Amino acid sequence: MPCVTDTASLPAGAGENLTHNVQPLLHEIRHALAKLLEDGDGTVIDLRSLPLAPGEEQKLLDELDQGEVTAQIQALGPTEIIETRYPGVWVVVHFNNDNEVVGKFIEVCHIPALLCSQQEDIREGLERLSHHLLEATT
Amino acid sequence: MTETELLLWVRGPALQVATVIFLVGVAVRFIEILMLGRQKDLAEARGSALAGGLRTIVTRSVPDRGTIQRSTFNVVAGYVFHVGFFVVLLFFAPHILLFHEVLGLNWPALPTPVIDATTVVTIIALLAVLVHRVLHPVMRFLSRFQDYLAWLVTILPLVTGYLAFHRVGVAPPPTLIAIHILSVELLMVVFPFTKLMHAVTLFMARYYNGAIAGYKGVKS
Amino acid sequence: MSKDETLGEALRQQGISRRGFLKFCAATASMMALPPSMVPAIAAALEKARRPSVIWLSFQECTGCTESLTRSHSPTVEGLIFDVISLDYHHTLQAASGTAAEAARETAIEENYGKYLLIVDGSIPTANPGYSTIAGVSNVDMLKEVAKGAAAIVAVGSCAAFGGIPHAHPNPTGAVSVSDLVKDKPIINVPGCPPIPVVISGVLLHYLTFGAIPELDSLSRPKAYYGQSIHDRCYRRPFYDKGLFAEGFDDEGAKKGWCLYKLGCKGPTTYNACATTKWNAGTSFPIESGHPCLGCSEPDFWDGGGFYKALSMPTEDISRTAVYAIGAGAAAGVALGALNRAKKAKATKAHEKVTINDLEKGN
Amino acid sequence: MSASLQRGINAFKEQIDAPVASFFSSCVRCGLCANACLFHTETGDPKYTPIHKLEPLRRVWQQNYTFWGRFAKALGLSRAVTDDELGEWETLVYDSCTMCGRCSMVCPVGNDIAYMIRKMREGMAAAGHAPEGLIGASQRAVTIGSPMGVKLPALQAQIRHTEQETGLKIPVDVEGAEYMLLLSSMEIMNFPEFIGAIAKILKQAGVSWTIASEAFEATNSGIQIGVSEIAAELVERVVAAAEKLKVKGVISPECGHAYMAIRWEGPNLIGRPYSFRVVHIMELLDELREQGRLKTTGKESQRLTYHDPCQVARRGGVVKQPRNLLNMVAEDFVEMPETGTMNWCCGAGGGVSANERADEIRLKAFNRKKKQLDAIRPDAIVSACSNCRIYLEDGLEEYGMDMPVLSLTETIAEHLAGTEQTGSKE
Repeated sequence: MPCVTDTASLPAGAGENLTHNVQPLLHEIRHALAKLLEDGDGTVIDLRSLPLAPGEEQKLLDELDQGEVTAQIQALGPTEIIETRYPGVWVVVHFNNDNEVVGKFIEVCHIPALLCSQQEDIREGLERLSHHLLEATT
Repeated sequence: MTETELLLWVRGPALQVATVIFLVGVAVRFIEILMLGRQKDLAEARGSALAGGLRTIVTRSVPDRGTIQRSTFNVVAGYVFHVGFFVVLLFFAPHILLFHEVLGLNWPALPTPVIDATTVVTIIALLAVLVHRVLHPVMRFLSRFQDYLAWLVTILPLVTGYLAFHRVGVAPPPTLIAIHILSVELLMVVFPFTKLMHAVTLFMARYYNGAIAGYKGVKS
Repeated sequence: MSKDETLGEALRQQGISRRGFLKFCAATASMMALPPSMVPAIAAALEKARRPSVIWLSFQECTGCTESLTRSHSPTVEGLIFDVISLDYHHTLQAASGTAAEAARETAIEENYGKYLLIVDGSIPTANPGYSTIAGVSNVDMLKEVAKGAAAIVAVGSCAAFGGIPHAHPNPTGAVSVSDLVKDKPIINVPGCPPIPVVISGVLLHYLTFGAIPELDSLSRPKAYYGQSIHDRCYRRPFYDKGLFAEGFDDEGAKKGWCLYKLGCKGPTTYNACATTKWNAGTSFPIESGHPCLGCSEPDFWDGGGFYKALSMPTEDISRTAVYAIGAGAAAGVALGALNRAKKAKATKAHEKVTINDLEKGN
Repeated sequence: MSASLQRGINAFKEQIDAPVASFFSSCVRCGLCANACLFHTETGDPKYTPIHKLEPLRRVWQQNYTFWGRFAKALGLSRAVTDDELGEWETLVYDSCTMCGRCSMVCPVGNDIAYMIRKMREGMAAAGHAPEGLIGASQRAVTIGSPMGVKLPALQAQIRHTEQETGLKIPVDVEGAEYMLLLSSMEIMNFPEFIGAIAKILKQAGVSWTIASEAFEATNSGIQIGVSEIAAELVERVVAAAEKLKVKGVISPECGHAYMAIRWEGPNLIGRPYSFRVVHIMELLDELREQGRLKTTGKESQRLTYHDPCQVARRGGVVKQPRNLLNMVAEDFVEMPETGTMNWCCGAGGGVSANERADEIRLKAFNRKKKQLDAIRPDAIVSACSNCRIYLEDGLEEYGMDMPVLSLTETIAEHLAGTEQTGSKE
């Protein structure tokens, strides 16, 4: 099981809350949630585009905690999707086949798009099922 | 010359030359003044010249009330830009690093936002001082070329330092730093030949003033 | 794989689901430092993108840039681009060798003239063309020949972008950058020693996605990655602002993770994405590991006066100069002071007594 | 040998010392001294900025005693000081400067500008650019013994008159007296009551004193015009008399520059320390007060203020003594807004009063004193300098202000305990 958090190379607590970005991020999430409720628009925050000190990301994830849903996708390597204790706030972490993190997002939405079955995949699945049934009958 | 070559030149040969001109010039002028000497006072002393001199070195930093009232702008703007200049010079972390390297002394730095704000305030004060010099009848009357030159070489390090810190402008950052260092070197070279020398000689001047008065038992 | 296939078709042929493709696009957006809201647009663009022909030339280099890219190659998402571009010539990676390899290059140029992408790593020697040749062709000649038909050039690594270490003083080979030699083609510099792998692939993906070169800074670097300094995005920046510095590599400040400026960190003048993108799949970057930034993505970083000396520090011993200068100044001062005293003594000697009869001006 | 530019420049070169060099090196042309000078504040003319009055001296310093100045001079980049320039500066140095030293208290870099004006006058006088009035005063001081031409018989007449009025013996040429009293010509001519006041006070205190017939004049035109030789000659007369009469001390009377001359410049002018002490009359009276030998009775009910003579207070160091004394006899003593060492000059010191050419600007500058007085509106002004008193009266009259100007010594004498007779007062 891949680890969701970065390993801090510094002693525990050393850089904690250094950039002071955790609190603003939580506020941004709050605004996104309010917007989701109001007009249904979702928001995605790319965690890797923000300067965070070692430990800060963990602090943020600790704040958000785990909620009711945990999901795993296997497509081009695993993807871990966790609904936080705030419904509508999801943590999405993409890994490659070597279990290296290739993307880390906070999605504020009813359900992350990636969890939904995709039109093309459904079509292809339908084809496969039809084909399978055809094969079975013949 | 590439930007790195320029930076290396200002940090190397140019700095050496500027340091030599600055220190040789200051030392020469300091000794020139001292060696002119002063006649021993034969009158019976009422107070201590030494104590008076030392006292005035300190007390002359605070203007008398009448001067504050009559020359409020001079006093306020003068104070702001002097204090600002020295705060920025002495308490900006990279500057302390330089002093540490050259003098072996180390002291705590001020937060950079404080330095940043101080720089802006100091630049504004210096601009105001220039406007005042041009507009005020007495100051305009007294001013010579070197007064404007001294002003220019004083404000340049502040402006270039501000630009370098915020990395604004068309030049790449190392060039901005190079220009900043160059402006300081200009200040150093101009220093011994202009009124900028007052930064050194005012201690002598205040001492003599206070000593002359102190000998007579007057607090000047 | 046919070159006429679109990227979307190619991926689906490899059995990659739409989900997988979307994940790829999300990672790509992140890699290109684009906002996540751009993912649908990226997906739409990539779906239709055609695999471009890429020719990779390596000159005076250490293969570190290729290593950087391939280190995270095959199993990663960014590695996928090697499946979706047509890397027609790369003498480290390609299977062919000798005449066959060179023939592949010539064929690629011929077939894709005016459309292929040229990637260069390494600097080009100009002092003597014999310093570096490939198949008997000097680097200068090969670069000029291949550049002629390229749609754009990506100079990967500080050597290709700025001359790098071969260009460092005294530069015995007369090494120059790509942009020193090629003036008539769009050049994207992706400096770094080596560059961050996702930055290399991000630039290629950008070109692939939008069919145009990204927005560049004054040194032709993509602003998306080189737009901000290490210093501005450094998590240790608050320590700098508070004036808290490590003075050594093992002192209290170092242990507390304070700013490394005094240890020579070039973060304030170095523009790169290390502080956010980080290295080794986002694990860390030099400053996080306790080492000052060397400034490797800046021109002439090797000649900056020392890795452990801040950029504003004197390069020579100024303290000794100061002592000599004060000594010389004092000596000159005493000499001039003596002259002044002599002048004053002369004036005193020349003094004629002023009596009440001398107060009026005579003629 | 007559005065010439060459002699003037030579004198400048002689006069420049380390303090002068440090002062000129430090000036930043901030202009603060302008607002410390009553000749500038009351005219608004920038040319009266104190430091500007020294410009020729500054140039001589720069061209002769700084390495870059020598260099510039050698290259012909700086002009030599000309006789015309000195002529132009004459009014600045003599008419519009009383050497009050207020600018020296204000200069932020610590320049003692008055100290330099004093030195500059040495060169100005040697170059023949001293004002006629001061030349005449100096000539009379040397030849007659008094800048106002007061001769011994005139003093003797005043002594006789005082003796009749007070019934006290005024000692003259008494060998072995404790103190020898000097008098300014102004006191002899304008305020002879001063002699009687002294006689009464010193009698009560039991102090023996005398006037020297060979050296009674306290003033010294030499230091005003700026000729050390003349100043020294005048000091020598006092020293010779004091030594001949074997007095322990010399009393400098109510006169500002006389005190400066005899107390502070004297030993330096003659090149040797005195064998006696010199006290300003205020110092002596305050000492007697402290010792309990000066007792007064009753107080002045009118609102009094004290005008510090520049050379006594700011340049002489006698500040608290007159206040101690005034508090003995004044019920309602008020200080002017700027007082003590920061007091404003009456406008007539430093030889200005002897220079009729300066009358107009002196009276204009008096407006500064008027403003100071307007702020507190006293009934009378007390001072300890006859010159200040005369020109305060002159200024008050010019500005239509009705305010008596009193002598502090005489005011004390009027309230002396145990004397029935009250001194006459104008």
